[in-house]
Amino acid sequence: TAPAPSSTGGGEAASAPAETIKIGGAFNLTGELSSLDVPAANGAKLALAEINAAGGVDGKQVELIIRDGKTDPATVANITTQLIDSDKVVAMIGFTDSDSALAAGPLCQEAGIPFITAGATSPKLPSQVGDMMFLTPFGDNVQAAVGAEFAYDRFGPKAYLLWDKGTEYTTLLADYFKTRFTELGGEIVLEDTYQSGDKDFSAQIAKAKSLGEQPDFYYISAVPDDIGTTVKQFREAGITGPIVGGDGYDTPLLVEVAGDAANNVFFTTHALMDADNGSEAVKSFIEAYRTEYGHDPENAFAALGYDTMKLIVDAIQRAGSTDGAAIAKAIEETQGFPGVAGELNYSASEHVPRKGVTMIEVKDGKFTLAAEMVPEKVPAP
Amino acid sequence: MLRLENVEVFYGNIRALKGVSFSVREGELVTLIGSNGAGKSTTLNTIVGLLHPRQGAILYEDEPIHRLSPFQMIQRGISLCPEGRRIFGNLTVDDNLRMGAIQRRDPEGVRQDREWVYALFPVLAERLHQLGGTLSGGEQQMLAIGRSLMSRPRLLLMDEPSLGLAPVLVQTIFQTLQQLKAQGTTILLVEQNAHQALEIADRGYILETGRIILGDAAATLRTNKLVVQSYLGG
Amino acid sequence: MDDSLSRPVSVAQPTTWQRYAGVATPLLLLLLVTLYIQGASSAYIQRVWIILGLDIILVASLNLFNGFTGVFSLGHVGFMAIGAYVSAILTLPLEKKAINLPDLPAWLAHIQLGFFPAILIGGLAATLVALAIGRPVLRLSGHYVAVATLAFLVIVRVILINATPYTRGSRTFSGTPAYTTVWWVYGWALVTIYVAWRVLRSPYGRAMLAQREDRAAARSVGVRVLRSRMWAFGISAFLTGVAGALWGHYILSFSPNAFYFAETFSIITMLVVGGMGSISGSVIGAILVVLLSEVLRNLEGGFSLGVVQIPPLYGMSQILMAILFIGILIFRREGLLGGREIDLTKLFVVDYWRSVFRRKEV
Amino acid sequence: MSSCFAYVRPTQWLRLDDARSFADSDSRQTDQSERTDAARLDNGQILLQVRNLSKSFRGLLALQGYDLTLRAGEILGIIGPNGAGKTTLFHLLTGFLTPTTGTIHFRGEDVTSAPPPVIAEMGLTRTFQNIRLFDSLSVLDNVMVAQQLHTSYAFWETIIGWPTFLRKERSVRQEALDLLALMGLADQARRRADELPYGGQRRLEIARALATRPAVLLLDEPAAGMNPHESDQLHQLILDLRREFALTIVLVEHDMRLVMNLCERLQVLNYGEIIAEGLPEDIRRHPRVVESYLGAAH
Amino acid sequence: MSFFEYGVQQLINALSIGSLYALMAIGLAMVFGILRLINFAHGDLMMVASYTALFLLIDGFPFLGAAIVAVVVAAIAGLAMERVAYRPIRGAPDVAMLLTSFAVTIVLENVAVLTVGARSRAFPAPPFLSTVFTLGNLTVSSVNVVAIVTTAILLVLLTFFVRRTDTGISMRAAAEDLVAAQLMGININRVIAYAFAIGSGLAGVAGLLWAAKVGKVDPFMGFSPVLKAFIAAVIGGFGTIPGAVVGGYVLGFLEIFLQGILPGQSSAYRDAFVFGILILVLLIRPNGILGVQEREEI
Ligand SMILES: Nc1ncnc2c1ncn2[C@@H]1O[C@H](COP(=O)(O)OP(=O)(O)OP(=O)(O)O)[C@@H](O)[C@H]1O
Ligand SMILES: Nc1ncnc2c1ncn2[C@@H]1O[C@H](COP(=O)(O)OP(=O)(O)OP(=O)(O)O)[C@@H](O)[C@H]1O
Ligand SMILES: [Mg+2]
Ligand SMILES: [Mg+2]
Repeated sequence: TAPAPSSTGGGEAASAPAETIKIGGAFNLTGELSSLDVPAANGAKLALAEINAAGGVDGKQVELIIRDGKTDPATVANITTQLIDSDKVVAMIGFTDSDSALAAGPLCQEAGIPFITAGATSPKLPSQVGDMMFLTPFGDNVQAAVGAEFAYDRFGPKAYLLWDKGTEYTTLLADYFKTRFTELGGEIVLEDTYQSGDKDFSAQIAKAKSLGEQPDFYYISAVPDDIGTTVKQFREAGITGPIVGGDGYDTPLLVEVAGDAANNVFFTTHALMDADNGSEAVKSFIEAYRTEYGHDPENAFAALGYDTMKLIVDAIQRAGSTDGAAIAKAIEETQGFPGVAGELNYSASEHVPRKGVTMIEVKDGKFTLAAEMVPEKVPAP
Repeated sequence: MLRLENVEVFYGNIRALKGVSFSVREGELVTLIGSNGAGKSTTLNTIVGLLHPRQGAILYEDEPIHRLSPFQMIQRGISLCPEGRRIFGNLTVDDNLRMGAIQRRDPEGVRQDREWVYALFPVLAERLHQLGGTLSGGEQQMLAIGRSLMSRPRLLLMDEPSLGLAPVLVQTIFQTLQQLKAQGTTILLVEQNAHQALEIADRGYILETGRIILGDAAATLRTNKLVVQSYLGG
Repeated sequence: MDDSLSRPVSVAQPTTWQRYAGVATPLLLLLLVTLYIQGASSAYIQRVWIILGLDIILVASLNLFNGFTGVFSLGHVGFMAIGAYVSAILTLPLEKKAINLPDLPAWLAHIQLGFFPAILIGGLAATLVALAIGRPVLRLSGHYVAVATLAFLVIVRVILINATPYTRGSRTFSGTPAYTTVWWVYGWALVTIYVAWRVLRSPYGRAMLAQREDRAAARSVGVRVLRSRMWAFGISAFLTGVAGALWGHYILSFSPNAFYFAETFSIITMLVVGGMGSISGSVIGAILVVLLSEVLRNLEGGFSLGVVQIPPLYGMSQILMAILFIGILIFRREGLLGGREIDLTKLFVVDYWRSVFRRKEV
Repeated sequence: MSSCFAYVRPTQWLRLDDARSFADSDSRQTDQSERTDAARLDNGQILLQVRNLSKSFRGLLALQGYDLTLRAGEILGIIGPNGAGKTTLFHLLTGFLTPTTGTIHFRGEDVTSAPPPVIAEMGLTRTFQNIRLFDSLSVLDNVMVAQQLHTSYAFWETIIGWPTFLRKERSVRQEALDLLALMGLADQARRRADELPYGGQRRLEIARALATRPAVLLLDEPAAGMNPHESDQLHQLILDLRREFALTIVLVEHDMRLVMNLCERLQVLNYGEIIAEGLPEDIRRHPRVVESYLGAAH
Repeated sequence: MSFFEYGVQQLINALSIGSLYALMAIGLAMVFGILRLINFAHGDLMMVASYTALFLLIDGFPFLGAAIVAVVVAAIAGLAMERVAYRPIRGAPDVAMLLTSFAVTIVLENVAVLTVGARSRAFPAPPFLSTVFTLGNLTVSSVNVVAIVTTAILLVLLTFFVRRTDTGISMRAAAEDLVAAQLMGININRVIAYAFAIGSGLAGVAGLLWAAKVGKVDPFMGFSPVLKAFIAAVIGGFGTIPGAVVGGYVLGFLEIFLQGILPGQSSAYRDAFVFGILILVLLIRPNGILGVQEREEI
């Protein structure tokens, strides 16, 4: 059990005995992005509790100082400065979107503190920020390539593509998918977009249906909050073909909202997060999350947050030091780290982890493993 | 019937009425005269409950009413024809009149009263379905007067009803007021047109900067030197 | 006869220097605090102080339009976006341009401007857009202007998202050079306040206020309503664009999401809480909202009151702020300053001190 | 004698050396000599020429076939029952409404569809039936807004507070203050306009109109809400203003004492049409006017 | 799918989404008409209603029962909002009321986040809201039909209420002039309460239909619809119920139509076109589609 938190000048301190190792947790706990960042933060807190229960690092307890960026760029930068400057953290984790990661990253870089994003999937991040920046999830180019290759082989060369043009994640995913799919010889027969916040896809659907011949499959690039709705409305309109997408689909909402309609949906993600069919690590993670928060993990970001926390502590332990450069080096040397959301491998040139991609199929309202893949070719970031 | 006792009303920190006391007896026509900004409208608005006195009391048939809301005044038979007309601009002339009778439950009586108002102001009958907001200033004034009559008030408060009206209509209005009085309506009339007001009134009060400075029978006031000089003009 | 003409002169008119001193004092105070913070505070406080300066520019320039003309623009953040993107594109180092914005047209791909010219061009771009949309939109009245400018904001966002070669679309724009310093920010804040103050006390400002109070009456005495609104809109858009540019070179990474409703509401909050139409109100509103939300944010992570342990409640600071604003508005409907200005002029008038002195003696 | 000051107007320079505060004036009777003075000006140049003016609102003819020839120096009264179209006429003359048919020429120029600010700049201004001031502005600023109409400023000079701007601004301010002094409002200059008592607001509205240096001033029921005593003061004020500013005045009013004593010529409108036109004495006895407007008592 | 069928399909889509916008816009317009308050917190009533229904459904309530309770709870929440936040600032400047409504929104959404969490929850719609009809190539989800029909019925009822009942007529009068309405003997607190209760109830209905259509609820679900409804209400002619309805359908139609005809990636420009057209509508009809020019504006 975690020791009682104490005051640390404002940040939420999950544990704080005499000498602790402080890690910054910067998340957008309120505002638009909270539905992604809250699960990530919860995952990280869960990991922290386990770490401290197991004795911490070299007898020292680990403290995760969480601050809320409020989905506001200025506040995001403020809390990063606070974590670095006032809280004196030795490393930082957090944020599931590139906007925030890119606002915080350069500040960490300048301070020489490693920063691992728990959810931002833009493969360009490390090159944009510098050598202190790491990702826990794979890059979108990797999962998009897997999606394209899998669907091309399994369903055929004609695809319909729908994406949310208002967020970076969905845009990148759609772009990389298009690149890889046309490279394979596939054809996008109809491309359509929607605006972030749209909840009515009837016009797009009518347009798709008006295609003379239906495509082999439908690639829909959407954020977790939208995906259940999209699938539900597509199916209700009588579109039965396979729907393919990325790790935004990895949320219980998909099945809860769409119900039976979610069958014949395929998506790429980090690991099969299923309490019944998943790996042991996944099972115990889900169990622990349920016990702690009273419900299943909301989406893949919960597992990513958990892994991120575990990874950074592991790196500190291996580095045997709290020096930023040493920790970064330890992360770079990570090989075969067993995360809940897939195995993590880094190197000096790969700050985006080399990770296998899991392809999930929804069958009878259950997530089942369709394939474990490494893409043949990855589009350039 | 109506008695104000030492009423004080404030706008923020400005004391607009500084202890006003006067009374109106059943069946009387009393006029309240005063120059601009004396507090006449404030007095009427306070009686109907749009404003509430900080001090003092207002008694209507010996019942204190100064804490009630305006809608409760109509129930007690008090009706105000307000300054600035306050016509419902997007309702038709006819609907404006209906609004005046919204609390009444006798459709037949309401219909008759509407006919009566149209007979009083034939111009309104011509504009039956025009929107109130597009009427000329004077037409609006007629409509406002007609509307305030529609609730069949027992105590009618009139705030400068002749404002902006053609002379012939001013006469009509004063005749109507006399007629109403004859029918038993009690009237408190605020007027700039002091000549005519004092001619038809039983009694009058002079209000100056929030205080009643004079109150007497109308006939006496008409010959009062101060009144002649300041309010009746040369 | 004589005294009727001399009467206006005898209305105790402060001399010019007294008036300037009255206005300059609070600004000087602001400068001193800034100097102190630069010298003696943590990086975090310095950061908050810079954000405050940026918000002062944003609020004061929004006030220059909304407050002075009485027509409500909900689209000013669109100008902020224009300023931020234009200036960021112009100053992006050429190597980064090649990587981040590979599809930029040649003439843009090969220029890299200094900070100051880029800010000016950012502001001018915002002005140009403002003048183009202002001509039709500012003819409308009241809430219709609000909706039309809201529509403008949506359109700006759509264009930013789709102009991928210039903006990277919805993807984060990064690599903006970190030029903005506290001196740039407060320098421009002073310029903004000065301009707003000059406008307010000029024929332009009088015309704006007159048409705000009564459009028809203003027209009857020769005020050209559209023209005076256009002036306000143009100047205000310029300053907002400048603020956007400064903001971009401070936050460094942003996407179209940064320039949308959340930012709009935040600026409007500061404006209304401070009091529309008042320049000092804008400053006070910004100070109150920025500082208070930082203080509350630092408390919501949980803290201990002696033995009582307050658990973290994220979102509590927003709730408290909102309740506070409702309270302020209930007691001061027109905002804290209610359209008046903090005027320290009288402190520099000898008579004032004399009267203070005398009152004390009595 | 304090500084003398001058109003620049297109036609003449007028020295107001003997300016005095009209508001203090207590003379109540029309000064007969002034009336004859003004009558002489009747032969002056034609300022306003209106031909066959009509306005209809969705079928309702508010004004039809209206003609007017207004000469410099006149005081023209327009009376008529409520809804006769008097205010509509003012709206048309000052550009707030565009006529359905007809033409308006002011000083020989066609201003039929010119907007209000242009017409104001040419020298035709009005007051409103319901007082319309810039409520939250100071009394002085209310006048300065109008006063600045004939001064041109470059934006850059105002922004940096260049001496040329300051000089212009000072003179505009001084002229406004002088005008306020003339109207007896000098010591109220710094108050908010809506804090003035009603009479003060009426005077301020007139002062504001005068600040645009009009040749023709249209007054819409200026005596409404005034008691007889106050309306006598207004009478004197209008006469004084006409003399000092060489004004031509069109007056819409229901106060018959004021209209009959003040105006040299009357037009009577009914249902948008002119039903009578002529000297006050004749109008007073005109049967149609008596029937539709004046009633038996007059 | 033939071109004709495609058109019909999109028309149904437009009617369906337009109905929801209209339902929301009515409540906004009713409150705005009377208080000149743009109640942004109106959208949060959708959230309140759908969470209420959600929890009841989880506890095993039948859908209709849960729906009725949810709508009533929304109405009560609306009343509470008025009593606590809006009544104290009644009559304050428009912007002060606008900011108050932002503040109420912030409070409600953050309280929701703190109590029910930021995550989305699936909304278990009953079969009659989730079946699909197929007519040749046309598919219509029953929730769309229910949305259209419910809106139509509520509109008829509401029109009857506003035109024929005393409370309804009082509401129109209060929307015109609060003071005059009081003088007619109208209890405005009651009328305002009615407006909030009815408007909030309609928002509750819209919330349930929305939740059924989208399949899930979250604390921020009201934000986008209320913005759309606000725009719809203004475009229609702000403050009038028919205007709100027309505006809602116009907006729904524009969105669907443009999404339907813009090819490929250019559909991402949809909102730019939608809002561009809305600006054009305002330029042609400056007071909204059904708005009337107020005479005072001149
Ligand atoms: N809403 C208000 N706020 C502040 N002061 C007010 C308000 N209404 C009236 N006053 C002030 O209260 C005093 C009395 O005003 P009131 O309207 O009662 O005068 P009145 O006798 O009716 O004058 P009038 O002849 O102009 O109608 C005036 O000094 C006025 O300025
Ligand atoms: N916008 C409008 N729409 C419809 N009718 C209008 C409009 N404006 C004025 N009217 C009508 O035109 C007629 C003339 O109105 P106007 O205001 O000119 O009258 P007036 O002579 O000034 O009357 P009063 O002496 O009462 O002020 C009136 O019958 C009025 O109802
Ligand atoms: Mg009054
Ligand atoms: Mg008139």
